Amino acid sequence: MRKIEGRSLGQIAWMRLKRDKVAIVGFVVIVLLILMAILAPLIVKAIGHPPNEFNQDLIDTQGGTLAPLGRFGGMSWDHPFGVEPVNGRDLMSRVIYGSRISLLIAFFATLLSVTIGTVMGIVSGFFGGWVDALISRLMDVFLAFPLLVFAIALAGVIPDDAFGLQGDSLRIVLLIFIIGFFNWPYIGRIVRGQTISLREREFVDAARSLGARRPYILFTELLPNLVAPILVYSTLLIPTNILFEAALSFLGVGVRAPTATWGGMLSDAVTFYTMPHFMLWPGLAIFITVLAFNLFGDGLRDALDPRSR
Amino acid sequence: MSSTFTTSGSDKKGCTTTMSIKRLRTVAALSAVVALALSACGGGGGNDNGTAAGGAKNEFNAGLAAVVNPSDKKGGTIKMGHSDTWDSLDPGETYYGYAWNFARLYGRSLLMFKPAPGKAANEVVPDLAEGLGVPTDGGKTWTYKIRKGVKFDDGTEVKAKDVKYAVLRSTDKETFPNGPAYFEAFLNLPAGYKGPYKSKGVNTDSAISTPDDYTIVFHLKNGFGGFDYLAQLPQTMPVPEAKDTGARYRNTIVSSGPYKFANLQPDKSFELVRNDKWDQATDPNRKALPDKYQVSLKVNADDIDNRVISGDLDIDVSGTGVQPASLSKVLTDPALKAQADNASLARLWYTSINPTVPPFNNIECRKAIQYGMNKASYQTAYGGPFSGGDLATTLMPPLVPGYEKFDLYPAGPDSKGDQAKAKEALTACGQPNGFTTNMAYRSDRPREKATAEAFQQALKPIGINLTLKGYPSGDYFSQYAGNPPFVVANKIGLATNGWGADWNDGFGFLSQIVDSRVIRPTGGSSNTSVRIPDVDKMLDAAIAETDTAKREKLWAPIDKRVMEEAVIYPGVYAKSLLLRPKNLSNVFISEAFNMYDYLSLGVK
Amino acid sequence: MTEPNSFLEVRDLRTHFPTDDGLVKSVDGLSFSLDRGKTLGIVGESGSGKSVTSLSIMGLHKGGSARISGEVLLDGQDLVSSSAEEVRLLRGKRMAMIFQDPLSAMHPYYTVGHQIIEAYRVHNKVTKAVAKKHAIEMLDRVGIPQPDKRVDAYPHQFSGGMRQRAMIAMALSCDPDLLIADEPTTALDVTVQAQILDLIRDLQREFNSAVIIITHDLGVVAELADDIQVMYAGRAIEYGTAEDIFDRPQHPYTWGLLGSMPRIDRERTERLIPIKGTPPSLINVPSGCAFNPRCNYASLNEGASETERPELLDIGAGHKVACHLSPGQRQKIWETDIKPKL
Amino acid sequence: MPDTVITYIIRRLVAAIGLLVIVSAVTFSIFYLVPRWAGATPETLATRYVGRAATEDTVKLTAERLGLYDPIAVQYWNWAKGVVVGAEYDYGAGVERCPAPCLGYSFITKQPVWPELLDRIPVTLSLAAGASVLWLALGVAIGVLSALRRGSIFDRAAMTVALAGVSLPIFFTGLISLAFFSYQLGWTVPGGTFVKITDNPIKWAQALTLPWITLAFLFSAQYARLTRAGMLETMNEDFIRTARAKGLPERTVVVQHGLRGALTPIVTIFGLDVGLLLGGAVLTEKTFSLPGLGKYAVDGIVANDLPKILGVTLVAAVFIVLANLIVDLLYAVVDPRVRAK
Repeated sequence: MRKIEGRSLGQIAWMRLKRDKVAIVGFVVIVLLILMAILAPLIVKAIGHPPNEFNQDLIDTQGGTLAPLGRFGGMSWDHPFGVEPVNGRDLMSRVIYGSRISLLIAFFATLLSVTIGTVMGIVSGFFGGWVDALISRLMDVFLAFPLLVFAIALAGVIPDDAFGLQGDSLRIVLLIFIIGFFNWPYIGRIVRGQTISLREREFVDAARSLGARRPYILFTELLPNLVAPILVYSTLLIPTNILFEAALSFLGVGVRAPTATWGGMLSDAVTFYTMPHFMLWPGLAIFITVLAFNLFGDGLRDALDPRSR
Repeated sequence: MSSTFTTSGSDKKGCTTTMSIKRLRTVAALSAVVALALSACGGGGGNDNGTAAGGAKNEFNAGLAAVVNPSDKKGGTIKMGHSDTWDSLDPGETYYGYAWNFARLYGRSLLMFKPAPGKAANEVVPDLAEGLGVPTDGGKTWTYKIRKGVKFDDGTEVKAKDVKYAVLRSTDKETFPNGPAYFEAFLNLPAGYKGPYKSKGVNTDSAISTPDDYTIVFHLKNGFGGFDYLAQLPQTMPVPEAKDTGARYRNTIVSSGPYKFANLQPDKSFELVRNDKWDQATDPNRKALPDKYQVSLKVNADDIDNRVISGDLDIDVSGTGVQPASLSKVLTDPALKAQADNASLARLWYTSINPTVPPFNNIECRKAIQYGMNKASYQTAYGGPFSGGDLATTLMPPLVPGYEKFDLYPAGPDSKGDQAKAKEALTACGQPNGFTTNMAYRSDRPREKATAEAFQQALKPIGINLTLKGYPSGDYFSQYAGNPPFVVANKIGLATNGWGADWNDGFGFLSQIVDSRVIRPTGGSSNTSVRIPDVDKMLDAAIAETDTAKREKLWAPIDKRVMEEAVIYPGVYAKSLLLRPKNLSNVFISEAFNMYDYLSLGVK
Repeated sequence: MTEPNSFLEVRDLRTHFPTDDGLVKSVDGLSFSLDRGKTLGIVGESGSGKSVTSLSIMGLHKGGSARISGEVLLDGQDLVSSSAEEVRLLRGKRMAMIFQDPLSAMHPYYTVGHQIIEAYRVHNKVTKAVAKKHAIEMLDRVGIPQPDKRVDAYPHQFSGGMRQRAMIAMALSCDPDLLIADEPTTALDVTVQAQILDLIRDLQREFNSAVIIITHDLGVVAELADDIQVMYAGRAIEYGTAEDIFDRPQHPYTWGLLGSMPRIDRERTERLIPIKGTPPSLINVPSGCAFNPRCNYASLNEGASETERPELLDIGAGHKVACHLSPGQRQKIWETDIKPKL
Repeated sequence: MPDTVITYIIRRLVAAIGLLVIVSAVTFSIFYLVPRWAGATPETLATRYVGRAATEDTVKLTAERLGLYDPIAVQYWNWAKGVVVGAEYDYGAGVERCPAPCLGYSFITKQPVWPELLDRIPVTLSLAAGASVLWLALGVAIGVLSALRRGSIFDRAAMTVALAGVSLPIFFTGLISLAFFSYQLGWTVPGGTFVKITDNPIKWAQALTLPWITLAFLFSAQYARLTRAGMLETMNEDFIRTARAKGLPERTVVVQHGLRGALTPIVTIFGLDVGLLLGGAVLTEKTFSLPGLGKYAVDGIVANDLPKILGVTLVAAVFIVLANLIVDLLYAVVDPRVRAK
């Protein structure tokens, strides 16, 4: 009975989602962005300007302004987005490469938060009692932390070589950990609430009275019912994490130079506010990516939970 | 010198702070004979203060050699902005050029640099003292007579003991960690002396004696001819012991100059208002034209530029030049450009090539860097020809007496490096296909970041792959790029660096970056790459040379010898593009500070 | 248009909701009438359109999207063609409603008293104090002990039965002529259920109002209703007096309902007979008889059930049924197949 | 009844203090442990604060004065003791009493941290207060209108803008508006020129206008979405149907019954957001160079100035915990069901 209903709910959701054109647009943009990130080396090869390549012949070094030569930040067929001031790096390939860092960190940080949050939420909600009390207090502690301040502090004190890693890989792992680790209580609360309400339902009682062991109940009965909220929350957490990563990079504790990141590019652009093209492209890239995830996430939520429409 | 605050590449005045105590002892031993030579450069050459009617025309670089808008009109308020916090207002601890420049408004050191445009500013003239120091005992004792009638802002007269106390307290480096460390190195202080706070009641007459209220005598361990340079440091500005509050004195300074503090809010703003106890008759150097100085701290740097352009603010007090965004504005607008001065600094931005890190133990591999690097992109990374500086091929900047132009590693007609020669060098080094190494830079300095990126790009075509390592500037020398074991362990082949002397002098400029004896195994030295026994000997010989003209000729060979070893890659001789205050009079650039002279300004 | 001869006349009421998935015909051609002092029970499974019917009468159909046609004549005034404001002024005053779950139906942030006062004052220009006195009276009338104290309590401080009593007090505060009770006892304990039903019956007598009881539980209407209308897929499929429905049910669906009804007089061991299958989607109502796919006897009428929709026809003395089976077939099946099992 | 309220508040305050202890201890540990994992010794840590001319003696003295040789528990205890009972600070020429709450002295500028924080709180407070009034009014109004006119052009336009709003990083909108409105058009003053409202209300508002608008834009977008969703959910509740069934005018239904229900969760989120913001609107303050708590924190982090970082973290946590408490109390006022528990 339950299973039939579950499947049809999924089908209904899928039908609704298919009809939601805006969400589909969001989804397509996400797919394109992911493809862009994966294929970045190929795309950039086709463009012909690696992200870290200097093109100082396109910079006004003679006049001393260090601004890109030509109009609109040196936009041309060769450099469709223009070039950076000072070193003349191609903005388009930097923006494309920036998507890799952004998406990679956002995805894995989300995965980390969702994993921790789900496990903690289920454990807390299902066992109740002191376990619940302990985990709930832990969540309170996490939520009481001034998150961003803390993240900057932590990202700032870790040296450049640590835990057997260095360079970009260290920074990426570090950022995934910081972003992911601090975000779990949010999903933890949702899962906990869902678990508690599901636990109260008959079907779990029924399974329990039939002598099913606890882990079995946990995974066969609870998890399928948690899939929808977790899916929705994850989709909506990704854009939050993209913004988080961008913020950390903007504040100078993200992935190190010369690796291109959107937040880092914006941070570089601050000192060149008279050349708006420089801040426009990375800003737009963040905007479009986050918007796409939000659109898709909203659509997914509406499809899975029609009440919220 | 490193600073945790600065982001725009502004540097501490000195950078000689690194002078290790041990090194300074050696120097002192040698410098007795130099005494006359150094003071010689303080004599003569003084044209008048440039207040002749008319003054310089309002055009680009007008303030470099002449006074713009000369006037004796009194009154008005000068508004200054600073994008950061003041390093320290305490004369015992301050160590930035702009702060030394500014400190003269509220404090009177024994001597001072002459407030005059152009070269004349390098002359040391008496201030609180009646005359220059009188050396005896082979430069081991220096006697200064203090002017009578100079008063603190509370009305008490400045006595010799106040100067003595000021100098002694500045030697407590635990309380005043960031100040210059010359006095404790040169003065014959009792063993284990830790300053007047910790060593209370200790008799310090062996170091400074005050035979009467208006005489102060410095007793050095060894003779030092250049002591007058030390006597112009803000550390000799008198501090009344009764009103000293140690580390907190920076908030409660008792003025001895024409202005005193008002409305001081640490890290935010302060004002200088007239000190009515100051007497013009005791002061030949100051005109004290404006009624008031207003200084706002922690103002957005771009905002400062815009407000200086609009006239809402008079001066960016840090004197480090305009922000990148304003650069294009100023240089492309003829009216604005006419309102700017492009000052040269006695400072070199360079990159250390560490021979302790293979394969840089082979000189050919170091040469590959010298040839392979694109010098033009170094300049661009530092801000271009106006805001960054001129292409450098030597260690000593042209402003330093004794500078000689040479270029051992020509970078090609367009200064983009000589790839053919670089490859030749690589082959000679036994690394024809290149190699991989690391490059350190201060991550909170955009210009150093750009420099490191420029190296990475320029060296890639010849097969040298750089991994960039950003370190916080606060720990850059003590823990990272200036820490020899760290450099070796982490294979820091290249490290961005910079150097400017406390005053324009070959010794002050070179010794800290080329003398191998200043390298400390525990870190903290700016010299990370130069270990040439020849050079150490040549330095000692130069300091021992008594004849100024001859001595100045000895610096260039040292410079050349270091360049032959290819352990330093010179980038640019620093310059800064300064916005000339619109509404002020008596505006000129002091070559002693390489920025506008804050003592002479008036309001139009 | 014929003159209304009853207090409430519903004629060919249709309430349709356009949705992304298609047109939902929640109520599709419903007609009935009700006099003062009488009680009509509307019975059906969830989704049969019975709740929408009551909401349509009250003018509470959700949002602006519902399409309503037909006539709802309350004391001669057509509510369907009246303006929203006109209907609003009737709501609470001339017609009132009791909902299924009194906990969610009462605002959690306001006291019970406040909610009754609000209902009273919107239609009666009286001071708060007067309204409060009235509220206490009403609470007293529905059997809430210490009404002068309980009037200041919040809904969550009441027990389920008390809440429903308070709800009734609220509905009756303006002395309405028509009271619609939508599943008034479903959320309550069995013992409380009986009390509430007794209360509704008593109050109906006292106020002489017309009452519509909407429920899926035939047991409830058995207690209260004079007439019963059985609904399926938005239409009435059988209509008659309580005796008609309980003693002479004509429609296979009604039989099914009766078979699935737990009865106090029946042995506990006897199994209930559930109706097989699920109610149809109101978007794709089967073209013939809507009950056809679930009907055990559809094969008896040579496929008419699949193609033709049966009309609701009077089979005597106001007992109406919509079924393709002949009266003889129905009689036979009832007597032999169904009745013995009940 | 008041007794139970008081015990409740006391219990919550005790829990809050416990929370603050944990937060500060964890912050302390991170700054104590992480550098040591990376190989730092008390001396190398002290070198950061001694300038480059320091002798080894000076380094040792500094390390000693900063207590870097003590085990972490002792260091933390000393710091915490200072917060509770105050401390004494040797500034060279004598000893100064640092009254409770003594959050220590900056390792670098040697200014006591607490007065500096007090100086910065008004900045952040002004920023948060102005922006929150704006966003609450705007966000809720737009959200309610959107919900009531669901599907209308207004609803669609508002929700599109709102979605765009939540998808834009504040430092991007901030930079763009700064570049355009301040530098290009000169309409507003760029940051860094904060003036106290008591000194000059006009200049105060002028300096904060752009940050307010930028911050409020982001939050209004969020609140419009939240309010709309909450309103839609509430308007679907049974009690709304009841209110209508009573014949209440639609206005009353929407405002007294609908909004009242929909706003409760908004109030909760609002309280927490303001609490979080008071702890330091890091990005906004950084973007607009406002000398508030957030910028103070970033400055402290950049300069490795532990007392500053600890101070801000503690103050921020206090704000968050207080906001939580106020929200909970407010909740009890608004929702009688909570009161019962």
